[in-house]
Amino acid sequence: MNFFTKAFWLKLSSPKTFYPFAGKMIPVFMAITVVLTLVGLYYGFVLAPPDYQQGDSYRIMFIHVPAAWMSMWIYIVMCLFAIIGMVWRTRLSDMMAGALAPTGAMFAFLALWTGALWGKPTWGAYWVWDARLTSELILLFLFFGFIALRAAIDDPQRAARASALLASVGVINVPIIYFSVKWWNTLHQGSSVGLTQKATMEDSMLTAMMVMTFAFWAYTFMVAFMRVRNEILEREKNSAWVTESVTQRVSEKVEGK
Amino acid sequence: MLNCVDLACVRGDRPLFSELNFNIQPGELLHVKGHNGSGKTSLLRILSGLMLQADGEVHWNGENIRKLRDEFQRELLYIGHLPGIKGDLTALENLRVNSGLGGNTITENVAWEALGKIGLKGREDLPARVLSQGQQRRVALSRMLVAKAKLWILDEPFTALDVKAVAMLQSVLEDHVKNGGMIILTTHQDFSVANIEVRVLHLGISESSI
Amino acid sequence: MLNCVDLACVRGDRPLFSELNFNIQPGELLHVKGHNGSGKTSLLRILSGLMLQADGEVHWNGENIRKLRDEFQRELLYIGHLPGIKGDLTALENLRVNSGLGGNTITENVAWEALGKIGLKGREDLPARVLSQGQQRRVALSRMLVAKAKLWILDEPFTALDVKAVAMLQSVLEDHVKNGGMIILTTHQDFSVANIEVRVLHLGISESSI
Amino acid sequence: MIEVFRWLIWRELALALRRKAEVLTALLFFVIVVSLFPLGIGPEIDTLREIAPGVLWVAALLASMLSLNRLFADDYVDGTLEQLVISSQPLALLVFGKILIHWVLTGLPLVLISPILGMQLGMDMDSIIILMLTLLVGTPVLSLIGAVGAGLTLGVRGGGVLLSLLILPLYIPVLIFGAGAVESAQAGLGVEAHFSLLGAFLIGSLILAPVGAAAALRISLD
Amino acid sequence: MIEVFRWLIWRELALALRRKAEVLTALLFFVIVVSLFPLGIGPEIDTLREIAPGVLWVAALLASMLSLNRLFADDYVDGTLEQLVISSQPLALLVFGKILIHWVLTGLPLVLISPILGMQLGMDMDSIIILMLTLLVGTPVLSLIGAVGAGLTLGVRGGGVLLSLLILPLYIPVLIFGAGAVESAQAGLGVEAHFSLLGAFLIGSLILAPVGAAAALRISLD
Ligand code: HEM
Ligand SMILES: Nc1ncnc2c1ncn2[C@@H]1O[C@H](COP(=O)(O)OP(=O)(O)OP(=O)(O)O)[C@@H](O)[C@H]1O
Ligand SMILES: Nc1ncnc2c1ncn2[C@@H]1O[C@H](COP(=O)(O)OP(=O)(O)OP(=O)(O)O)[C@@H](O)[C@H]1O
Ligand SMILES: [Mg+2]
Ligand SMILES: [Mg+2]
Repeated sequence: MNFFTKAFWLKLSSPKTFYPFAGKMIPVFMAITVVLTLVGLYYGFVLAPPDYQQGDSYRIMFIHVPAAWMSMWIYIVMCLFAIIGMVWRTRLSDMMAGALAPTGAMFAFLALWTGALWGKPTWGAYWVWDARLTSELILLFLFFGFIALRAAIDDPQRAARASALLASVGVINVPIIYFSVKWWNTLHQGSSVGLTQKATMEDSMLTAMMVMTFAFWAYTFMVAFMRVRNEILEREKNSAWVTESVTQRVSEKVEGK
Repeated sequence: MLNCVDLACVRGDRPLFSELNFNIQPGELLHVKGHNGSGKTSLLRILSGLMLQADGEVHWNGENIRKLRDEFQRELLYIGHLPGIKGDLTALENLRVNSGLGGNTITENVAWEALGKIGLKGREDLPARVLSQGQQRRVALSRMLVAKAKLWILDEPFTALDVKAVAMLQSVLEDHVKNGGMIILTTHQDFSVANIEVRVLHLGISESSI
Repeated sequence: MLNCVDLACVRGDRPLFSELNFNIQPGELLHVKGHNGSGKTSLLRILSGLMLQADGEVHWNGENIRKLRDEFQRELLYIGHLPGIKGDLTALENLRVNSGLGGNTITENVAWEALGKIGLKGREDLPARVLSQGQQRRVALSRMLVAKAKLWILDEPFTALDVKAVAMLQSVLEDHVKNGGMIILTTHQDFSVANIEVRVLHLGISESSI
Repeated sequence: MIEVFRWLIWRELALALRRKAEVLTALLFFVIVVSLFPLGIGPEIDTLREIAPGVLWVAALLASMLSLNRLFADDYVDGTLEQLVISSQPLALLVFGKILIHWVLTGLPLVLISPILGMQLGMDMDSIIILMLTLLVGTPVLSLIGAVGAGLTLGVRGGGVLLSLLILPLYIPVLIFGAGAVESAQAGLGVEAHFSLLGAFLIGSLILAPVGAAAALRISLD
Repeated sequence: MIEVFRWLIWRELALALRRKAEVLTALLFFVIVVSLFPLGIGPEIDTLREIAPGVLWVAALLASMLSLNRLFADDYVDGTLEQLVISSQPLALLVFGKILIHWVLTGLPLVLISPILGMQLGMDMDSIIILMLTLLVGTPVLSLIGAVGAGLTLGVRGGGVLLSLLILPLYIPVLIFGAGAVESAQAGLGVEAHFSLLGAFLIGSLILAPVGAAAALRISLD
């Protein structure tokens, strides 16, 4: 397979080709997820030194920060897929958007939850109405709204267009989350990892966070592909190739017995 | 001139029609026929730009209606299944507002006359809510009497009308076509327009088993 | 036997009819005719006990229906302008619920068969919301195929139906009348029921000027 | 014929399950209203605790009022209400069935979720139990009274606001004794008097409301 | 053609005047919610004053959300929305007209009556002025954002609750900065930062919301 030709991508964007491709990729992503998670946790919980102020409680950061990053990224990626699906009417992009949403909601929830747990020892409260915390909470609600809207509309095309519109309204929230620490005087930490300036933390901490982030990415792709495959079967259940592949699999099973 | 190229429509997971090609010229009347559920309403909504087709294009004077939009819609009069009238406004107000929103402002006198002609004399000032089924339908249809649009798309215009009203409506259709207008309509009732040849488009013949 | 004595109806400040006397016996079909707004729907609603007449009485087997109430309503099947179906339920569920609420519980098989007969084969499991106009009407009318009631009151049953469905419906009407049922209906469309003499009641002749 | 009543119950449940979201409306509304207050008022737990009974009861009352708005509205528009009215069952019985299901699907969930919201607002365990009990007795009263109003305002211009005007005066006693009971409990005082009054409201409305609502429906359809 | 726009405005006003009660719904709801609180919470004026900004803003937000539910619903059911969509005017302009009239008839009255309610809850004159100003800038934002949600949830299963779920997240910032401004004023602090943010929300939603709502309507009618 040549990943760099246009023909490859065009072909891939049809559900019929994507279905087996995703099937092959899922085990790969699963392996990456497991390995990177183990490595990341080892770095984060064994190699990285305790913090001079916070002791060990800071280690929750290795989940919290990647989860928070992922929640924002997934929203953006989801929104892009949805818009592409609406403009070019490619069914697969819309299915990807739908498949990413639950994972995005999960990471947003994880960021909130770990943040709240972390807040108790450091700020003395699980929750404060600070700009970043509030905007992250709104992000979670936006994911919920996206999922609920899609579930409420029967017709897949209409659901796709409506939810794409909703996603593109809600995407305004992402820069607000990201820059909230700069724009407002908040309790929450500013960013210490950026593209322009040098990171202001220990290398091992940074490595652990990066590795965890990649692990989360791999996990996201894995579950998204799984959901898309189900969705393809559901939506194309009347098409010839699905009937074929299902009967094939059934007959394989029967023969296997 | 309205021109459909390879039109296809899918509702839910059910394909209703595909590769539909036809056109309609000034001075023509097209009667879309088909059994219940064959996709007549869907076709009419696609032609008027309310619904998105699954495939194909609709052209008005050679240009895609999705691109033209306002220019096309200025030439269009669509009256669908739904009455499109407000129960709280009087018959007169309904007619004037509907016409005005369609880009065709009419004076009170013109409206008054149209309502009289369509058989609502004495009912012009009642809120549409209290009118009978057929009278409400007449209020909706009275727009045709004052319309300036070239292309009329009418979804079962004769429902709930009594015999007199149907006859009156047929003569309105006739006038429009004679003046170089175009009409696309559906109806399950028999109808005839004097001196005009009615073109027929059959939908869903394949499913004639039901 | 249904018997109307000196019935009068006033809507708003407009008297629609008065001193209306007629009766209908088992095995008879009464076609209420009249122009739009002549009071057909109002009459049918009075007969089925939904609306209060301005004057006069309606008797069922010699007793006022307002006194009988439940006993009369057990014998009554009324299908009005409004479809009376739930868009969220499937066609099958709609039929069973409507029938059940009318006091006539039917099994799934019977319902399935009735829907097939009325031309909804393959649509039994779709939510009624997505059906076409005519298909929704068929779901509403399918109650007639399983009804046990003696007196049917039908307000424009043929609206939105295609030719096949109208024919099928007429044969259902015929069967009911032949089996000693009574039918009161309105419609602006021509219709004929084989081998049965249709009695006609004209409303609002006086106002034939419009 | 108990059959007809069973079909009605089946229908109401089926419709509710098809429109899960609609059922959740009341619940979600309740949760949202209660959660908006900390956002608007600020998070001091002492203030929150003090206003908690009032906030929770007002929210429950609003949630009930809003969901009642639609108790008969859909059936009216699509013509199924006509069919109910001319069914061979006493209309009051059918109306009672509708109210019952409505309460089970929208009132009861409020009762069940109220402890969590109470805890968020810093209430102690004992008051929370009293809160649940008052809601358990009080919300059916709200549904029953509201049904009469919903019947009367069917198809009337500006039905929504009229409904509020008609039923709020009748809701206020329930609110006062309901929230009052919880406040008494928070202050360590007795709550029997409150409960016996709420109970009396419940019995009274159980007897009168279905008949009243049925009569209201007949008038609305005329 | 400005004519079409004028007909729209005329129509909206005529309908509103025919259904005066409907217009009053939002106002009445606002007044009721705010007045229920002293009944539920008890009459201590200090507590009331403290929670006043939050209560008033939450009530305004709920009132706006509930009335938006019906912004396009009637037009959708009777088919006049179809006619608007295929009218020869840009749909976004017509939608803007509808939102405008909607705000004038339901949002503006809230702003005008808020001083009375503020006084009832024991607020001082300065904070009341700030309250009015925040509502004046904030309620149009609520109407604008809400219109997009109302368009998206048209004819969708469980529309009401879905609408809340979709637009409440977007309402929260308005609530926080609106109520926050009043609280700052009560505490004698500056309110400029709050106002500049509310102003930014207003401008942003003025530009984006009508277009978004128009797109939503097209999708809903498909
Ligand atoms: C529920 C509460 C919390 C939420 C919703 C939350 C949200 C977020 C988000 C969205 C980010 C990523 C943004 C970025 O990369 O700039 C982030 C990063 C971070 N958070 Fe939190 N947080 C919460 C609580 C906390 C607490 C209590 C602490 C520690 C005192 C904390 C420390 C951090 C740190 C150090 C980062 C990484 C910043 C960076 O290096 O870029 N967070 N949080
Ligand atoms: N979600 C869906 N799933 C399956 N079928 C659907 C769905 N939505 C619509 N349909 C079908 O699409 C068709 C719609 O047809 P349409 O309303 O265009 O018919 P029509 O020709 O106007 O019929 P009528 O004469 O009854 O007005 C119906 O057969 C309906 O059952
Ligand atoms: N409040 C009112 N004021 C004046 N006239 C009224 C009022 N309410 C109803 N009407 C009139 O009463 C009549 C109602 O007639 P009804 O609905 O029974 O007619 P119909 O014979 O069924 O007509 P259609 O054939 O159109 O269905 C209409 O003419 C209507 O204008
Ligand atoms: Mg049709
Ligand atoms: Mg009639």
